[in-house]
Amino acid sequence: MKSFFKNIILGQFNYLAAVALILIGLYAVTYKRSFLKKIIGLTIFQTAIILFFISIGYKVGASAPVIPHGKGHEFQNFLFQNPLPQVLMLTAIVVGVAVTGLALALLEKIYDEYGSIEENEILEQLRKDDA
Amino acid sequence: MFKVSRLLVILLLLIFGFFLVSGIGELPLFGNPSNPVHKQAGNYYLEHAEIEMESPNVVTAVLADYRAVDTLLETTVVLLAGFAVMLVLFSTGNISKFEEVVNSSYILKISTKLLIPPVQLFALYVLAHGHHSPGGGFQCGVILGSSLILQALVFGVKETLNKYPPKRIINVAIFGVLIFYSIGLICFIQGGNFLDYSQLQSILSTTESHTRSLGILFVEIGVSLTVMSVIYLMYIFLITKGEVNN
Amino acid sequence: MFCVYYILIPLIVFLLTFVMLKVKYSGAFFNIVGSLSLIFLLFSSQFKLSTISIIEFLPNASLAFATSNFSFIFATLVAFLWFVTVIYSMGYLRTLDDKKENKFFMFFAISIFSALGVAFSSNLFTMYLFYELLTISTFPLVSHYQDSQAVSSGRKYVLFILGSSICLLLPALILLYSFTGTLEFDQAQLVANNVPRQMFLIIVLMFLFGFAKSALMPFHFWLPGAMVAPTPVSALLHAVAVVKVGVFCLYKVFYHTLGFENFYHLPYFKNVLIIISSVTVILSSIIAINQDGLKKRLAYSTISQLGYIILGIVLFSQTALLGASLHIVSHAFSKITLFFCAGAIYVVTHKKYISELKGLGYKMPITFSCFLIGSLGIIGFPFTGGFISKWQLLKGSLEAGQPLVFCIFLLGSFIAALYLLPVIFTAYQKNPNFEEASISEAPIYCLIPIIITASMSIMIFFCNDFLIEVLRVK
Amino acid sequence: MPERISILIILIPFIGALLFPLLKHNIAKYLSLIVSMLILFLAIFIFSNILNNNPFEYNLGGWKRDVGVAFWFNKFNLIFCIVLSSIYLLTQIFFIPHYHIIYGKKLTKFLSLQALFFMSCFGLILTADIFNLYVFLEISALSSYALIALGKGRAYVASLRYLILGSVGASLYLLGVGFLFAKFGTLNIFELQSIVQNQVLGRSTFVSLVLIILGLLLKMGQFPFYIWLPEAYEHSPTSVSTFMAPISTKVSAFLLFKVLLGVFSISQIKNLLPESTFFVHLATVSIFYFGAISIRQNCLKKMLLCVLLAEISYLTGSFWILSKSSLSAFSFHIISDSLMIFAGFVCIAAIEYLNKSSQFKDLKGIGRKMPFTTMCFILALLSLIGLPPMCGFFSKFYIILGAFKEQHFLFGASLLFSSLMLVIATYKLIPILFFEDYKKIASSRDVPLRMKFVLACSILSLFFVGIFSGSLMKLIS
Repeated sequence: MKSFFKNIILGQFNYLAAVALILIGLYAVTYKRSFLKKIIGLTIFQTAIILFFISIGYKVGASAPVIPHGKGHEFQNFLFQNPLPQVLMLTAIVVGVAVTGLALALLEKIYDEYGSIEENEILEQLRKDDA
Repeated sequence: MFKVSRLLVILLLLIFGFFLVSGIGELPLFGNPSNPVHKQAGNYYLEHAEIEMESPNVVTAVLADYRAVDTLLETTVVLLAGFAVMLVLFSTGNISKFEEVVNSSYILKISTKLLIPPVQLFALYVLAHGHHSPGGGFQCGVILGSSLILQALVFGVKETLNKYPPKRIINVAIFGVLIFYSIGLICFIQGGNFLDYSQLQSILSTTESHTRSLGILFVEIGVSLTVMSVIYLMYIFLITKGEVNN
Repeated sequence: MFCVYYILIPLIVFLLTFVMLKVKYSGAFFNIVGSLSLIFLLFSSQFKLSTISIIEFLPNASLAFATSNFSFIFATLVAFLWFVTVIYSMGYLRTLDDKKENKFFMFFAISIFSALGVAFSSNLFTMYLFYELLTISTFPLVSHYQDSQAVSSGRKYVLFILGSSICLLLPALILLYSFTGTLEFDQAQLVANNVPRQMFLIIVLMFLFGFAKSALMPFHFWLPGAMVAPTPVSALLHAVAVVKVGVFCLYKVFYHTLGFENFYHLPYFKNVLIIISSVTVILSSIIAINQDGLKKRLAYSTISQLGYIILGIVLFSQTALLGASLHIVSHAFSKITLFFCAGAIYVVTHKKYISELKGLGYKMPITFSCFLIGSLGIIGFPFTGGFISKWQLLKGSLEAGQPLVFCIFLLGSFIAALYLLPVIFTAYQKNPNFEEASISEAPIYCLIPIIITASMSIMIFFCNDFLIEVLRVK
Repeated sequence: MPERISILIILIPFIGALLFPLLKHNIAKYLSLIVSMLILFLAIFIFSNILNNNPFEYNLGGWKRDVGVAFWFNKFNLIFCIVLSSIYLLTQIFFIPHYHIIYGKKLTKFLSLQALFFMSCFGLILTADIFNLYVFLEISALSSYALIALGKGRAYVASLRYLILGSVGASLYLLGVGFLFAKFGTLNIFELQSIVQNQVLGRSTFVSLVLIILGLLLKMGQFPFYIWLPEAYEHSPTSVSTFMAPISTKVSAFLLFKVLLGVFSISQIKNLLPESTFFVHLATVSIFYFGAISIRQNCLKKMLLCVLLAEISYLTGSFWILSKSSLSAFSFHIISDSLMIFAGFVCIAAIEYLNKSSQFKDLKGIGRKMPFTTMCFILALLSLIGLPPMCGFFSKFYIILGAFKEQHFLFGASLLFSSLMLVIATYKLIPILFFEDYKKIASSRDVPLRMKFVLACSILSLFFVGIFSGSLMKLIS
């Protein structure tokens, strides 16, 4: 058991941090009533996944994947970080921005329409309209 | 979502967390260079990017050439967000209704006048040097967008709107994606697969690796235009609640 | 190749009537032409056997048609009665000046189409396709008058038949297919060796109750409800086409698919089946006795006669099976005569209840004499078709070693007499207030079919050897 | 040559989406019609090309698949693309003349969002790279949030809730991809399959499997996570829900099939996820639940949405039986169900076009007023119930067959129960449509010819898929 913890705590600390952030984000999305807090929770959740991906491609003691000019030939790959997760996460960041932008625009419209951004208040008003 | 007691939510999340941690235990150790993750594509990119594309910054190489489709789709996501925000906040009100008080002092105005051009110049530098140093289309677009927002903040939204009307800016965004798309289309017409920059060699008449790096540059220009205009648009629409569409 | 032509004719009639929906009397005209050509085609084919497979849906479960002796007999029966009913309904609808006549004939043709489709289907899959199509195409006819009564009886009709076919027939079909891998008819050997014992019992019960059109007792409620439809519909469909299709499918499934030899080592199960169908025979005839509505009484008598046919099938003996198929033919003719007479009475006097028929016999002698012939046919009186089929059924029950069933058959005929003959007696009682009323005989269009079908039910008695020879199952 | 052309199926809607906002309204309208026509012919051309030679791969940017992104064109993908493009064309034909009434100045943006939605659906079906799949997933999600938000007041709340749940689903999927990527290093489905084949799969692969399943179930709207679906498709404008409802859930169901069975083999999934029958029981419960609800609805659209939710559980149920026959039943059901739900929604759109509301109480005597439309709607409902000549029957037949072969009798029974409930629900409808104050309505004023053409096409497609289901199944399995 001890080796399991040593391996987990010391070796995979980044992943643990990512999991912690995921839990916080999901807690906010599921439990918090105000839509704004849900959107913030969503962004936390997405940043946690970005942390997770980046720590996958991390090499200890390696520098950024920019190969100095003309040195392409004598090259050792352990000197440079793995570029692939970073590219993927660039996409995920941009997608996160787009979704949050739309969510805020929707939130503004809902606020104009219902005067509140608390989910339960809005649902009450919807139920009243239905009746 | 639904009225569920806080304890139950925490309990569920803890179970989910424990489930994730048990998965992490099996993952290859963090940070050691011989992880399976690096063997497949990672090392190939590091070895070949500089040779094939003359772009030391491997991330830009992968971003704009190896996995160019992801970036193209990403820029469409940005464009889509711009469309969506315009559609959602679309209201046929007129700008006069939007009252706004601009009390930035004289010193502030002059200093921003001096500050904005170098910011935009730096953005272009970031774009041009995307190959050699960390940078590229997205970063340049964000810096350009922030310079526009700075102007709106300091000089007031109404004045910025006359200089950069949203009608024009959305066309700029579409034009950005069009650049990216048309480069891919030209490669397609030249006979290669979509987004295969080596086909541009006959047009640009330079070595194959140089054509690829030029291809990356054009693509980065398209991306930065779109990102700049969509960030600016989002800011404007969120501030004026859409009363700007006349 | 020919079996497809037989099926296509009603379809063409349906399409033509659909196209010419606005033209007055076009529906009747096309139906007559269609039925005549169908009868001519069937007689000219001299029972030449032919099969054709059109579309392959599943490995050996395809849309395929095949002709067999029994399907020929059934098809000619339906075609002939279709022709007769069209003439009758021209008279019936014209006197009631029904405006939706063309729509009526359109759905009439499509139901005949699906009935023939079932008759000529060469595997269980095609039979199920047309069985469902028949339900859908007869529903508009049942709710023809679109009043509140039509709604409630339509609901019963759809829920019982469609519900039972979806919840019982479809799973039985799929279970059979998952075990034996084929839906062809003669797969008794396959069923014997790879369907486990208790699954076989479940499948048999599902099939028995799945064909709700055969109006077995717990699933019979839709038939009295369907009497709300105009009489030609209840005459042809709910006395002949629809219910006989249900029994025809039972015959095909029990004899060809499941095969009689699989039941020999299940004596108790055979008794259960016999009990179920004999309960239907006796109970429904008892109910029929105290039904005052004439059509309701005839409906319950149909249920009990169908119980006869099912009983014949469930006895698992060759002669009983022969008796059952003969009974299908003879019952069709006599029951359709009764319904025609009921319709004629309704057309002339707008009376539906037997108690109101007092003294009508003198005014409508032909109708009631044919009614007498028909009811004798149902009872199984000598010189009528019913006698032949009942004779074979009795012989079959003795052959199968079931003396109790023998008594049930006789009891059933006796009760049939109890609920049919009083109608004649009430008709010929003296009734003063009918004397001067200007009630004349039924219109000519209704009379001719009544006479034809009554004479046919007698004619069967005299030339039954042809029928027996064709229907004797090899 | 034809292999190279096949990428156009993504490029044409893409260029359309970019050009529409730059054009005037009525030019953009008819251009989008031409675009949808082009895609349909292209899909049929590629499909006929694939028929006679084997499926092929398209490497984008000329890079091999372990380095770059690759698309995969095989028979079933193309059949699904043909169904999607025909739905795209039919919605265009149906709604074009009165787009400007509904959307006014927002029209060109709506057209490009619609084109992007269909482009992302084609991308989702064709891509063979699991991260690229995530990007397409986000595009289809973002465009559906925006399209739903086009509706009136309540649509914003529905769109926001859909946004939150959809993004959580997509991020869970991305986390699952992260685990796979960390363990095996590559992002291409076929590369992953070659690596995973001869490896003992540990706990992290199990975690990634569960995460991907959770994410896609959320996007599919399967039983526990379906809260967003009824509101989203009910309050969005009819012209949006007509093309989005049949497609978006089916595409995410197809993704489940593609990712899971592309990477792992059936036996690997079985021993990785022993309690996979849990999903079948979950599907059974949800089918019983939605079957019971569909009776109590008092609006056509709500009834059809209950049927849609039940049909999704058919998909999960028949997928998780994980046997050869039930998987081919799964793929056939995707095709037939998207056509059936589309036919249903088109009929409702036609009814609402003239009758302004699809509540039961406002539908009195519609049978006389709009005979053709009601007849098509009844036929669509009959196909959903499972009447033989139409495709609903065959898809139910194959699913129940697959279920009975694997002794999942309760799942088969639930399917029959739900069609029985639909019979009752339909029968509740027939007196209202045909019998009540039928006499009072003098003349029949039906939808214009163009809508009739679309209705006829959608119903004929049901018959067509039904009759040729045999050959379709041979193509699929």
